[in-house]
Amino acid sequence: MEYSEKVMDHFMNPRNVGVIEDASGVGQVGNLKCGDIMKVYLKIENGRIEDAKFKTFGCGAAVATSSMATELVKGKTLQEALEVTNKAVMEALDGLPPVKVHCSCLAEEALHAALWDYAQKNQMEIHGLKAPVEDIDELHQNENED
Amino acid sequence: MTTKIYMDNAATTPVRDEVFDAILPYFKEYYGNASSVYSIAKESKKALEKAREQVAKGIGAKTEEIYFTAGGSESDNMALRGVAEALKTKGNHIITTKIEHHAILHTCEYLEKNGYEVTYLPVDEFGKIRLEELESSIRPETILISVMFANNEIGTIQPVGEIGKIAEKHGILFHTDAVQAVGHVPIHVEEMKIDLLSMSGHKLGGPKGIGAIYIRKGVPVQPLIFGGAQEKKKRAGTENIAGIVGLGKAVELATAEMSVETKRLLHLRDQLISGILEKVPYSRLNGHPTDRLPGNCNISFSYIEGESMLLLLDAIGVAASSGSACTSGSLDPSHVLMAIGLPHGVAHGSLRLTLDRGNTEEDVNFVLKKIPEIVQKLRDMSPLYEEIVNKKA
Amino acid sequence: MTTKIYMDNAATTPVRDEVFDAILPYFKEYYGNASSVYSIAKESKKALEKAREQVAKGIGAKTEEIYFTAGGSESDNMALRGVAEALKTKGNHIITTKIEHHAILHTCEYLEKNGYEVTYLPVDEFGKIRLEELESSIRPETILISVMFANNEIGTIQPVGEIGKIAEKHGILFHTDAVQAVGHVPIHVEEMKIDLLSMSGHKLGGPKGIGAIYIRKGVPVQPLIFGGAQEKKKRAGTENIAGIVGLGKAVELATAEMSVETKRLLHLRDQLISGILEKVPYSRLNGHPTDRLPGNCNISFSYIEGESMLLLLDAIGVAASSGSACTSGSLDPSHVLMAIGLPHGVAHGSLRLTLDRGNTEEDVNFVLKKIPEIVQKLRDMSPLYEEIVNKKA
Ligand SMILES: Cc1ncc(COP(=O)(O)O)c(C=O)c1O
Ligand SMILES: Cc1ncc(COP(=O)(O)O)c(C=O)c1O
Ligand code: FES
Ligand code: FES
Repeated sequence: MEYSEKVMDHFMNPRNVGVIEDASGVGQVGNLKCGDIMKVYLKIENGRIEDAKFKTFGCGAAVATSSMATELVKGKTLQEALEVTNKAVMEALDGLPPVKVHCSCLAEEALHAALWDYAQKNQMEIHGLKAPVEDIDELHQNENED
Repeated sequence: MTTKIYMDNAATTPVRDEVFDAILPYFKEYYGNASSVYSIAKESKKALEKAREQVAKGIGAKTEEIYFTAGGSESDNMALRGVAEALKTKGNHIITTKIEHHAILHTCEYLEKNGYEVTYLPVDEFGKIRLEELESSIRPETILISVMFANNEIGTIQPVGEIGKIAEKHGILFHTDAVQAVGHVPIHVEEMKIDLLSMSGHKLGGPKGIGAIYIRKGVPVQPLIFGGAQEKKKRAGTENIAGIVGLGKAVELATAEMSVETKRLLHLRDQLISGILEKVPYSRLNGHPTDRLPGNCNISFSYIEGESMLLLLDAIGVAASSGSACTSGSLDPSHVLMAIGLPHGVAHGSLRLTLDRGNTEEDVNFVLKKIPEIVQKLRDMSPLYEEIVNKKA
Repeated sequence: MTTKIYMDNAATTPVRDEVFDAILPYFKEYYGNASSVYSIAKESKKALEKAREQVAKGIGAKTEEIYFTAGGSESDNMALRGVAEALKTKGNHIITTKIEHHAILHTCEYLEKNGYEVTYLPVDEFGKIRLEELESSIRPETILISVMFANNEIGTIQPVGEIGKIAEKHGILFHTDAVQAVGHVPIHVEEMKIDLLSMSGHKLGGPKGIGAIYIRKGVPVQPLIFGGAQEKKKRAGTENIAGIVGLGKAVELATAEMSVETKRLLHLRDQLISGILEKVPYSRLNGHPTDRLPGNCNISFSYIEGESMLLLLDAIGVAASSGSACTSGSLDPSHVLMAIGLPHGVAHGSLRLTLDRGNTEEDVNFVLKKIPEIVQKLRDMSPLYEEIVNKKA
């Protein structure tokens, strides 16, 4: 197992670590199976993500994908933000070792959870966004088979 | 980054200088097949028997009770499957523990699929089995007790002599996986009533890919590898003379130096343990405080994850290991840490630092200086730590 | 006496200089455990995967189809028992030959005791199986055909490609013990339809105690050694990196040099064979005259016994081997020589000289000069020879 240089860069110098006190949306998801947790804060103004921050309890890949995902969504519209999938995050990081693919799902799900929180608070619907689940591992059961 | 401070000696050790020098002639000069009659083969034969003697001496066995294998895993498999098959008409029950190495646990699972029953003894919060529990799980059909000498993760040393007595009293064979113990703590198979014992070269300054199994004279063991007549027909295959010479030398050296080296390591280990516990809040020692391997330090840091710690340590040239699910590739945290009762989250944040002869006081001081910073950096990123801080405020 | 002319390369080879140099850094410098995350472990991981590629390339396999073991015997055991267990619901019949290595034969005997049936194909006077006989012994419950690539005693090479075709046609797995063949004759597992193949490092200038098994993708094999997740969970145990690097290098070199080296060896071998047959009456070549390993010379001398020959050869610094019962420690002469139809007495007087890159034309000439003298000396002592001489007179 070896991480790419990009992954190591985002792990060693993670962007956007922290909290947004008056966040427009907050999402927290956990992978009950491997025990990892990620929390995302979004600041949204005029339908655009002005700022994003995260906190993550997880491996190098979990930290790096959190960092990259928050970087990617900044400045995007809500609809565009949905396109920041785990696949997109992984590609932006030059890939992940096969056993670490599930960590990237954590980032996608946390982002979606924060968007969902925002939509709930503002009684709106974001096209294509579903309610977050408790244990994201159920969603991605079969993605990391060897 | 290059590794400057290696603190993962429980995973593997570098080959010692003296061992390296001892094995070198057996690749190109004394390459003869020990089973042959001509001159160059006699050197191999001699080296083989000398190493057998060195290994036997190191654990209080007779020379003819030592059989060379390719490592600890093979020895463990051979002990369990070999005794199980040899005694299958006598019984089908095996007693072991929940904290064994996978070489034992997965072999037990295989045996369970093939008609054997296995009792996995739980351990207390320090990782020790309870002797009464061991004795009360003995059944008429119990044929083997297999309890590891010392645990590879948390370093806890089992009361092996007491286990041996119980096994002997009930006429049951006793195997111990001593892969982490040989060369590190005193072992005497006679006095401790051990019938079978596994060891591996690369855990005590010997080469990788070589190991041995001690089988008390008269104990029936079905071979795992059939073929030529090597190792008195108990283990086929052209002998790995260089490896065997290396194992013999490593055991000899480690035994001779044990008392001095243990004193040195205990000092370093306890400095490391108490230093970390003092400097880092929400940290706890895993394993027994005193009945533990002299080089083992295993500490859990709440609210953070192990692999991240390892990466940050690697970035400053320190090699260590963790029981985190994220490093195991299996999505489950260490079964040993779970067995001593750690919650998932805490098992995740475990760090194992294992010292050996290569480590100095300077190493310990460097690590002691860096670990609090690393833990803090990760806690600052952790949503779990945030909750704790918020609650307190 | 020291060995000056080593002609027992089928028993084991010295480690080649290039292999020796390649493995040296993996004892003290790059000693990391390949399963770990830190820097020093990455070197081990890299070396491991490079060696896997080298081995795969040498036999026309895919990199991920190579699994490292501790040698030829382990690979043989793993192939047979692993397939037998994995396919036990499919059938219980295995086909092999009477001239396999003991690592195959004794494993088959073990399987026979455990509910499997084994057909041992006879061979012709040259040591070849008959393809019609192979095909007609296939039954609906046949799960595996195991035929060695080249014989270790008489050097006969089997029609492996034809066997592969038959196995494929009947949907049966095909294993070949290629311990004597890898690095010595061209092998291509794809073209030859081989499903499993065993090899061993020390037969081609690599270290002892390291081997590999090729398992075609999708072929089910139950592990022989359970434990850690190494080798994709097919073979547990901390990887013997130095050994693995050595095997990889040895296969790479041998493959690259094969055509040149084979030409050289064929010349020496045929010189040796024809020289002996010419100079010594009542001698015969064992094995196939042309389909044989390039370094193998196996000759029977009537009326004398092999061990005595080996001792006299050793006295002049020549290392060789014999199929005599007296050297085997078992009182039975070689099962291979019996299988090609040699009478007991003739099997007794067999001499195997196996050449490799270390041998020169000078060696051959020296041996050619000495053997007639040695044979004569022993015949002069032999009551059997006396009878013959008397009869003639
Ligand atoms: C044909 C054959 N198979 C298997 C083996 C066993 O190999 P090893 O001794 O390396 O286990 C040998 C050599 O001893 C052999 O010649
Ligand atoms: C307690 C214990 N048993 C068995 C083994 C297996 O030894 P090896 O990897 O040398 O086969 C190890 C180390 O990996 C160990 O720590
Ligand atoms: S978060 Fe656990 S493996 Fe990545
Ligand atoms: S005559 Fe002594 S072993 Fe054969």
